[in-house]
Amino acid sequence: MTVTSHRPTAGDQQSDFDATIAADGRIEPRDWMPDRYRATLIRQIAQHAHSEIIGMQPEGNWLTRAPSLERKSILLAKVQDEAGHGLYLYAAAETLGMSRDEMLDLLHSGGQKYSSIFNYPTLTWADNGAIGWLVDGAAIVNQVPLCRASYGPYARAMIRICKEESFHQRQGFSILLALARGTDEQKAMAQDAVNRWWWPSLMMFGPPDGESPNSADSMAWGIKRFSNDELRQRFVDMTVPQAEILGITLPDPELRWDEESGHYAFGALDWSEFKRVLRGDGPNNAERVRRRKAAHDDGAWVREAATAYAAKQAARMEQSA
Amino acid sequence: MTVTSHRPTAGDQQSDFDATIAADGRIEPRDWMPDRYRATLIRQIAQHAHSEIIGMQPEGNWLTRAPSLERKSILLAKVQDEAGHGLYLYAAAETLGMSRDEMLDLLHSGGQKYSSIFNYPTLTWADNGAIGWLVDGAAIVNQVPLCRASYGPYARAMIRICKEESFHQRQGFSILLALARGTDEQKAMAQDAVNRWWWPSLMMFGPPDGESPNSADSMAWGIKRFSNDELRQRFVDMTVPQAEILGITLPDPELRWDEESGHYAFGALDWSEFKRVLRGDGPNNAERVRRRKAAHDDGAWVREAATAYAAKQAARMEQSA
Amino acid sequence: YSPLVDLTLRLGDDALVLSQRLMEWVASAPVLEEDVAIANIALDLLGQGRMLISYAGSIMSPPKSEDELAYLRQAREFRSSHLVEIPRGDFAQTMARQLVFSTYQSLLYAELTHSTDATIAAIAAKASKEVRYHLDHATQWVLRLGDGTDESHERMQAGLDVVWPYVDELFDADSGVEVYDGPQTDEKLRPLIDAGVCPDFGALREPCIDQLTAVIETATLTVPQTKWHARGGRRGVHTSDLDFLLAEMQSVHRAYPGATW
Amino acid sequence: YSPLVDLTLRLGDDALVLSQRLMEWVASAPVLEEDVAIANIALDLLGQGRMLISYAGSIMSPPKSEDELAYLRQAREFRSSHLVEIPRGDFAQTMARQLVFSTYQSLLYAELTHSTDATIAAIAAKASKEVRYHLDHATQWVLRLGDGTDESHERMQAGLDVVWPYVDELFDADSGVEVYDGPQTDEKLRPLIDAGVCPDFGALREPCIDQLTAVIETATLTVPQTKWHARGGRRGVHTSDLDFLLAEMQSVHRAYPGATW
Repeated sequence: MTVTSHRPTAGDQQSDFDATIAADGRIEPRDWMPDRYRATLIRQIAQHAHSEIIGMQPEGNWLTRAPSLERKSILLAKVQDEAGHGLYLYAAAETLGMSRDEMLDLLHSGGQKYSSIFNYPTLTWADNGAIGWLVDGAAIVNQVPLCRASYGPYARAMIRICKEESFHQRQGFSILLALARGTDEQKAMAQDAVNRWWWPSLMMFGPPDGESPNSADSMAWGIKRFSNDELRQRFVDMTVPQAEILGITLPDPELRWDEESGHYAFGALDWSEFKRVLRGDGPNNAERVRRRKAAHDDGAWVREAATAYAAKQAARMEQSA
Repeated sequence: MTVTSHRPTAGDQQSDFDATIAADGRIEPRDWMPDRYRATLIRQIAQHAHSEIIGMQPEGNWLTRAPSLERKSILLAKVQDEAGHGLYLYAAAETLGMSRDEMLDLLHSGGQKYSSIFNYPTLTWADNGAIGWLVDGAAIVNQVPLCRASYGPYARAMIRICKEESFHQRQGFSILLALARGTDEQKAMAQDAVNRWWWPSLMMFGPPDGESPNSADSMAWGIKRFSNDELRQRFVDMTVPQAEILGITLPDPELRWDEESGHYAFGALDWSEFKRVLRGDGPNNAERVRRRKAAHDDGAWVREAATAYAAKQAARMEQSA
Repeated sequence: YSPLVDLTLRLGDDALVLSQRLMEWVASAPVLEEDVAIANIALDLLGQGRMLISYAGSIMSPPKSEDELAYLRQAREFRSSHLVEIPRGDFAQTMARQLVFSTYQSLLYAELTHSTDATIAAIAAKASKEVRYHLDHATQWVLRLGDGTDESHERMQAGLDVVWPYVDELFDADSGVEVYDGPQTDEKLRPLIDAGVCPDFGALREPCIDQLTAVIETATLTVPQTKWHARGGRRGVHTSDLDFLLAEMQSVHRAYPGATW
Repeated sequence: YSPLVDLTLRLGDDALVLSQRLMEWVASAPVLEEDVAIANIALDLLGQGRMLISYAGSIMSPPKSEDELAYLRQAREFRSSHLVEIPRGDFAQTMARQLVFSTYQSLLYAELTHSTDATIAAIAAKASKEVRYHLDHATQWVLRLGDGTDESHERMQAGLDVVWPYVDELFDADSGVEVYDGPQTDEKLRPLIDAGVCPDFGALREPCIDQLTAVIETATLTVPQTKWHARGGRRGVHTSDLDFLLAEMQSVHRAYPGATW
């Protein structure tokens, strides 16, 4: 145990923090940290938590209609995991001083965001496959480096989450594989889903490096480890061979292996649509938040009852003590 | 126009009423009538009106699922007729001095009844056929004599209703005929529905003559023209040959042609179940009334708005006049 | 789908799906007169839907029956707008949707009466009379509810707020959207517009909004502002509500493959 | 169905249908912890349902797969009780149903652990552990809501009032009903009871009501009175809710006949 011999000054605190970051060490909840580091982390972890719970909706929507009991069971386990991930992440964000209720209020009011990918609709059963394969696939590429994020609670939450995400990605691939080996209608359903989800998945990595203003800080603080474009390329390189196994065509005529760079080259992304959806003019933005808020509001009386009961029980304990 | 030269006494009124009934004439709303005649009519017409609107539920339940667009269209027209019949009948009952709102309140509180037949569930599409064929068939046999009922507004409402009921019965027969000529599964579905609806239909005519205490008055007053057992027999005689055309077996091993009486003989009815259902312990009693009451309660704000708007409009008219 | 099939399915699917939504009110309306009225509107729309879908089926190759098209298509193959798909909501929301849809239909069918396609012209002529009654019915209710009690005013405004983002799709289906799987849906009808089969839907927007605005303001209500609008129905990208609606509608038919009814 | 198939379908269909109802809560629960808990209970019940329905299918001739039985039976062929079929209602009603069902299941599976049918005994042993958690979870919520706020007390009582008429069916399915199409359903299991495959369900009624009464009274609530009770599920006479639930559940499977997933 280190006993500090003098009261630390702001300058000391900053240099301790910088030293920890430089040594690739972990910042823990009771450690001093710069306000902007804290604010950036709260924003990022809350957005991640919100994405998990909003992300339950597009697939949750198909639970009652899953076409086999085994698929139903696997999808239910997956959606349950998402709720669990939400719990880990809210807990991690709470260590930075914002309560889950505050974060939910910000989600409902639009003050905090969730991943824009969940504003697209799930039109057919095959969409559950495409989400698992592409969206969870992209999430893993984004998240694996976060297991080494400089903030301890976040890194530890991500380690637990990443373990489960790879099962999610495999179940998505498995849904598509069954369809790709199925009837002509099933094959068409799988291709249609991939056509719709491919480009939005690529956009999950965020704007091109030149247009990503917050990235530099996050890199410097050891929250982010790779640039948006690097991660996007990694995802494409990982996914193209899997598409070949599935026998599904990715909807990009410019996609090709580039011998020189050792990577797949792909077409330009249409950011105008991404920005429109981000702005709130997406097919499901309003519906997703409405439904989330309705669940929260409809459940207010339940939470109040639980609080009242706990208080009564505590009073009874005290009386009998 | 007859001008009476003296103020009529109660005795005169009773004898005028008796004379009208004896001559098979019509009692009209402004005519004097005995209190018990009025009360009997209100009870009967209200029960009939309630039956029409509760009767929308078992078939209405299948509108969204009708298996062809033509059947859907015909069933919707039928259910719409039932609402229309309810309107005629409430209007007829209102001429006796009870408002529709009062009657609906009595329906919701259990103070007035509806036909117990609508407490059975509609389990398959074929039930819509069985209801049309058997339940509407029984209703017609009951209702045709009511077109000559002594109370004018009731008789006139029944004339309009009877015209439409025969279309209802034919559409039910037509549903069953298509099933009876269909696949084995469809045939089984039709037979199953008839098995479940046959006995309850026979019970629609009410208890056996010996146990029907109110019948004598209704007969004397020219409201009822035939006894329960006479009407039941007429229904059986009419229905058995139709069942033969359908190739459907009526679920009564004792059913046979009786040469001597010139009628079909049939097995004894199990009144214990009928009475249980009548008492409120039927499969759908609670649900039918709950749903009716929910529609009424949920619609209260709409009715209030319509009243408020009408009052505002009237006030505006007055101001501008 | 060929442009003509696409057009008739857009019209027919709108009518069929809305009719299905209206049927959900039967035996649940606030007054018995409305059970009759709503069933009546649903019947008219179902009739229109059947004529239009039958016509679409007759010009497909191989031809398809109305029931094949209604019961055996997947949601992705429907061409309905999101407006008719969303749940019915309360009575105010149902009337808000009906006001929008009947205003749109009345303007559209007035144009289609002059279609160079004789079948479409005949269907539109018949339907125009029905739509006049639907529009009148919805207008009366929007006035009553908007200018009724405080509660009804609030509910009527809320109903309009819910349906308003679905208005634009009726007129410029996919404008502003990059579509990966073919031309924008408003472009698809271009040859039919040029041939006088149907009007340019976009041109109906202004008169429609004007008519709606007049009713809404007379009803002491406010025309909603909205920052997003629905799109995609005309190319088979639907609300998830449609899939649930079809699951119910098609359930009996699909459970007995090959049966006739 | 043979008596053994009938028995396993009663158990399996109850689990499958209730699991389906619970899934409707996912992403709609009052707190995130309940999204996890309810999904967990639904998963357990789905697992139980799959084992039981697979077993039923394996002893049918010809044998049927779990998916054939889940997706290709009509409602009339299901053997579920009305309790599991009715809509979920609010959170209090869901917990009221869960308390009743888990109490019933815990007593039943405790008996079935000693079944002379080894498969049923093994399934019951595994399920018993899961049910203990379900029962504890529902009990905790009934206590919290019953003894929480005025509103939660009222809702919890209302929830119990709704589910109570469905309790008796679990124990003496058709007692007092003349059944036209075969023996009364409680008679159907007689040979299995005599052979020690399953207990006499009627005998479980009293301990179940006793346990429920204890929880309800501790929660400061009242055991409801009821003048009717549900019957018929065990012979295929169901609520109309089941048919809608199956229409949704079977929709994708039925839309692609012959496909594997």
